[in-house]
Amino acid sequence: MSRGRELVVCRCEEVTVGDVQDAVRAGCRTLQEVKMATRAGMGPCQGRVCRTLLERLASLEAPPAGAAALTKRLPVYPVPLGQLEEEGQP
Amino acid sequence: MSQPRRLTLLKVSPDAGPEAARAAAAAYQDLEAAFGDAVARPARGGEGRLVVVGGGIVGLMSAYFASLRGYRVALVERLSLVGAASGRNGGGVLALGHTLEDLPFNRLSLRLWRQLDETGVRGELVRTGHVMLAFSEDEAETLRSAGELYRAAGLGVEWLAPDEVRRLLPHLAGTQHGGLHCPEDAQAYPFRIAASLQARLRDAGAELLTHTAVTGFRTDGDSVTAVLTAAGEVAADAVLLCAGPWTAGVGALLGLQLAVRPRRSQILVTERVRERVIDPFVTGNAIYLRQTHEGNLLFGGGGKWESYSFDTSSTAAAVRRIATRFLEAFPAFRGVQLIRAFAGTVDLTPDSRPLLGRAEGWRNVCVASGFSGHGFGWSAAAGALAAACVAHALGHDEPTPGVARLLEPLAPCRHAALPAGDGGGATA
Amino acid sequence: MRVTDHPLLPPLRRREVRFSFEGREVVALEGESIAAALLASGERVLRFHERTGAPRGLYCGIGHCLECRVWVEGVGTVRACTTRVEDGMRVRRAGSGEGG
Amino acid sequence: MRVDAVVIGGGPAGLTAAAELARRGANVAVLDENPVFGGKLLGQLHESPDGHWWKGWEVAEGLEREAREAGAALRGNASVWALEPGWRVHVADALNRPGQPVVYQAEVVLVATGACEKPVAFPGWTLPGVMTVGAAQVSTNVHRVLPGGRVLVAGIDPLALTVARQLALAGARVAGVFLPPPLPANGAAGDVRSTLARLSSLARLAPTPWLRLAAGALNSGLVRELAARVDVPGGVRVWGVPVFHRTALIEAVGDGRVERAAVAPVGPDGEPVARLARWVEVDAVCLSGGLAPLAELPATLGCALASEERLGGEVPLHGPELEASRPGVYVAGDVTGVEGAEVAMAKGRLAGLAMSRRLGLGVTDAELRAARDGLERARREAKIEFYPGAREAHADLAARWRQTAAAAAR
Repeated sequence: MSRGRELVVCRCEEVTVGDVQDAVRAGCRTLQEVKMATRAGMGPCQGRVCRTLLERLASLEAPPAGAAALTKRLPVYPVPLGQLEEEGQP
Repeated sequence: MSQPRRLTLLKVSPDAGPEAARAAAAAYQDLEAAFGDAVARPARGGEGRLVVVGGGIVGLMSAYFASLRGYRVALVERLSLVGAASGRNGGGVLALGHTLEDLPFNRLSLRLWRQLDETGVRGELVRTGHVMLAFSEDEAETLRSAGELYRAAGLGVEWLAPDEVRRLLPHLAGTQHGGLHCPEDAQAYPFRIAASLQARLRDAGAELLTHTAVTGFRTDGDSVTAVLTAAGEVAADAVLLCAGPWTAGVGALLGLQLAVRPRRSQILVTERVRERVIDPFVTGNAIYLRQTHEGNLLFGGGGKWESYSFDTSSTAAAVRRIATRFLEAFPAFRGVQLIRAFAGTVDLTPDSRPLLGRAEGWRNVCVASGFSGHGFGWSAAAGALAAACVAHALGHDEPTPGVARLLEPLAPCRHAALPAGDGGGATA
Repeated sequence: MRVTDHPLLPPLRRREVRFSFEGREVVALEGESIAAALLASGERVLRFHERTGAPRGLYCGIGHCLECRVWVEGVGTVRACTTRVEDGMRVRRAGSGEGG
Repeated sequence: MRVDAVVIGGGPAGLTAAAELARRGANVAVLDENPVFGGKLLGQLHESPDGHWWKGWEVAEGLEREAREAGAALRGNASVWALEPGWRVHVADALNRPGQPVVYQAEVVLVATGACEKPVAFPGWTLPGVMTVGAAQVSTNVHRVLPGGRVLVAGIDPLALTVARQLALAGARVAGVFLPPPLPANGAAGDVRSTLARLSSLARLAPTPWLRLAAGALNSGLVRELAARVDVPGGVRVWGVPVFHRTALIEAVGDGRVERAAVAPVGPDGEPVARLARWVEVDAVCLSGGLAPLAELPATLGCALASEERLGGEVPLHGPELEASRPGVYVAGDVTGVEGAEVAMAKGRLAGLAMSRRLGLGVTDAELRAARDGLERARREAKIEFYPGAREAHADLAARWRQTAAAAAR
């Protein structure tokens, strides 16, 4: 029963506890840096599911220097590209 | 009525002639002779400590090439490594599209990117080639003549008729009029190359000081002796200013006038598409586009309509505009979902050419900035050249006459004041 | 397994709807989500992770996690947990459709 | 498309606010990403102490009818992906159909986007068949398909117990309600003591006098200490469902779907005793990690947010009339703190009135005060207190709002 590094914390990108620990060990000190190094939070849910797990894990591994939370940006939900098409724009 | 000109990433000027093309070919020979093997067989002899101000891709590359030359390196970054534009760009490592003056540097960069990859500094670099698409007969004609200039300048490009382009890009709309293809262009993943460079730098004993703001410099006559930061002083035998659009602010601390201006450049990313539906890097119709190694479709495109500021928020208007340009070229993907929009800050200069070389009035201060939205592709060459400029400044190395001539128009302080004009250019 | 008789829920009287999943015909009841209709037909795997190929299915059930995304022909990627089945809908696992 | 007000989220708060606004003559558009309206009401089914059954879908039908009859325009499959100043609401059709309005321009906007479930990670949690208790509730009560024939529920809180009962009522065999996996990533959810503390908030809902007494008694630290040590073989029966407050879910395994789950007794310190682990044959595992407000839209607008665990997570700071820190943007429902449907409706009423007043539709002070009192009353009488201390949390946030408002005024 693996309870350690193989545990998936970001379902969208299949990022594990081990990946997050390695990223922190390699020098990441904010969640944004953990995200850039591991892709955690880059998937379609944009952190909605993994955010709380990552915040808990990051604070366990090393106190983050900067912002703890992942930035929230538009689109707040995935959008079919067809719904963004401007009609007749030159 | 010809469609409005949307070849925003074709920078070669229409009135460039065969002599400019031949000069570009000769320039590449000079650069290749001096820096062709800067990774595999770097010039040694560097001693002392270089402090790099700016943790973007140019900063990391410069630090790495300087450490290959033997310098001890400390890198100071205000926030996160590749946290700004270096992590928010198209990931293109391209020669096709540049002006004839910048082409030789970008051909060198392609070569050095490959050498980095071959020596284990991985960045998911794949040589997928690059197609610049025409969407009108007028644009096809423009691209065909640009192709002749590029070939005369030594770049391997070929014109592809519409059906040949369709073989490369099966999902392309029928409205395309063919494209210019450059097989040797490549693409890479910013966060991977950054991680590899960081690991190599740490192995070489470099200090990577993130979340550390530069507050000033300690100077002695025309030399900087230390970089002052919120976390204390960092002694320096030489300093390299390469903080992208923030370089102007840092340079001002030394009384330097570095004509670099910020402009936002927005990017869209879709969900992963399982199959490899778009293989080459694609430009045209006012956007750049690629399918990343993880399968997401990534595309964007800035322009004069963007905000000339450090603001990196996304706007719904730009999201719609960029998505529309993309769907005009690839209507087959209207059912794919956009999952993320973000933005980088492009560092524009009045003549859209970088600031690369020793800072006027300072013995041991160099600058590498102003890549006007192409910093990611430029970065390997910029790193090698910046490290060389440091060596020249400290007298550890002499530039060849050819290289000196090529660097002369890139003198960092060449622009007296910062005119309101714009350098144009979208990030790629 | 459908909840047909229940002490409190209204009786289950809904019209049948036929749609296809990966080319296989599935009989569902009007108003069911694609995920529920497939679950009732014994199918839990809605997609395979695009990089690792790991099977994925319904997780949050209210349209937030995007684990249940499937490809509907003529529409594109949709959330199987909130999208209701319609007659003749042709559904495929995400990543196996036209550009999807 | 220009309207007076846009309501983002057609749940209890959104529908109530829309009805209030429409009744006053405002031109209101309600946008919900689901094809039907009511939000979490649709799947809700629980019995209150007086034996009355709360059937959420009936409440939802009433609220929807009320909003439509008052003149509000309701649009389903409408996923709002951006909110920008000028108040421009950007929306996409979830079925990618062309021809529908893509931008709504409004003077006032209500963000009533509710909450979503926090994750509970453990080995095997990405297997098909592992889902949230919310997914199980919607699948069973709304779509009328059981998540599985034999189901294990992990996470012991009011929602988990309510859903376990719903599953049993619908004919599923519930193997039991267990502690969530005690892993660092899951925080204190797996901690025996904090679980028992949360259970005590069930006192008002416990079905039998004994359980009401036991649950109520758990409030006292001593009893909680004792209960943490005592494991009841076969589990404590709550509504006929066995609750194992000293055994935790450890892992789920199966080929392409959940086939069985491992559970193990947990010491008072919260660590599982691996050698005593046993397998339970189940085809579905339903997780309850608690609810967190979905405050992305206010966050992208730069509204002031406050992290408040007693309300489930990050909530937008708001004034007494539910106006966020950006004038014209209002917040109501679980997005301002997870407090259940009745409190959400009371918030919706207050927000609807405040927005109507801002639109100049003649709302008196007395009406606003009555709505504020109504909200206080709903909070006091709320049957399920998802997070103990919600009322104190709101008092603290109100104080912080006054400080920021005062600072801004200076």
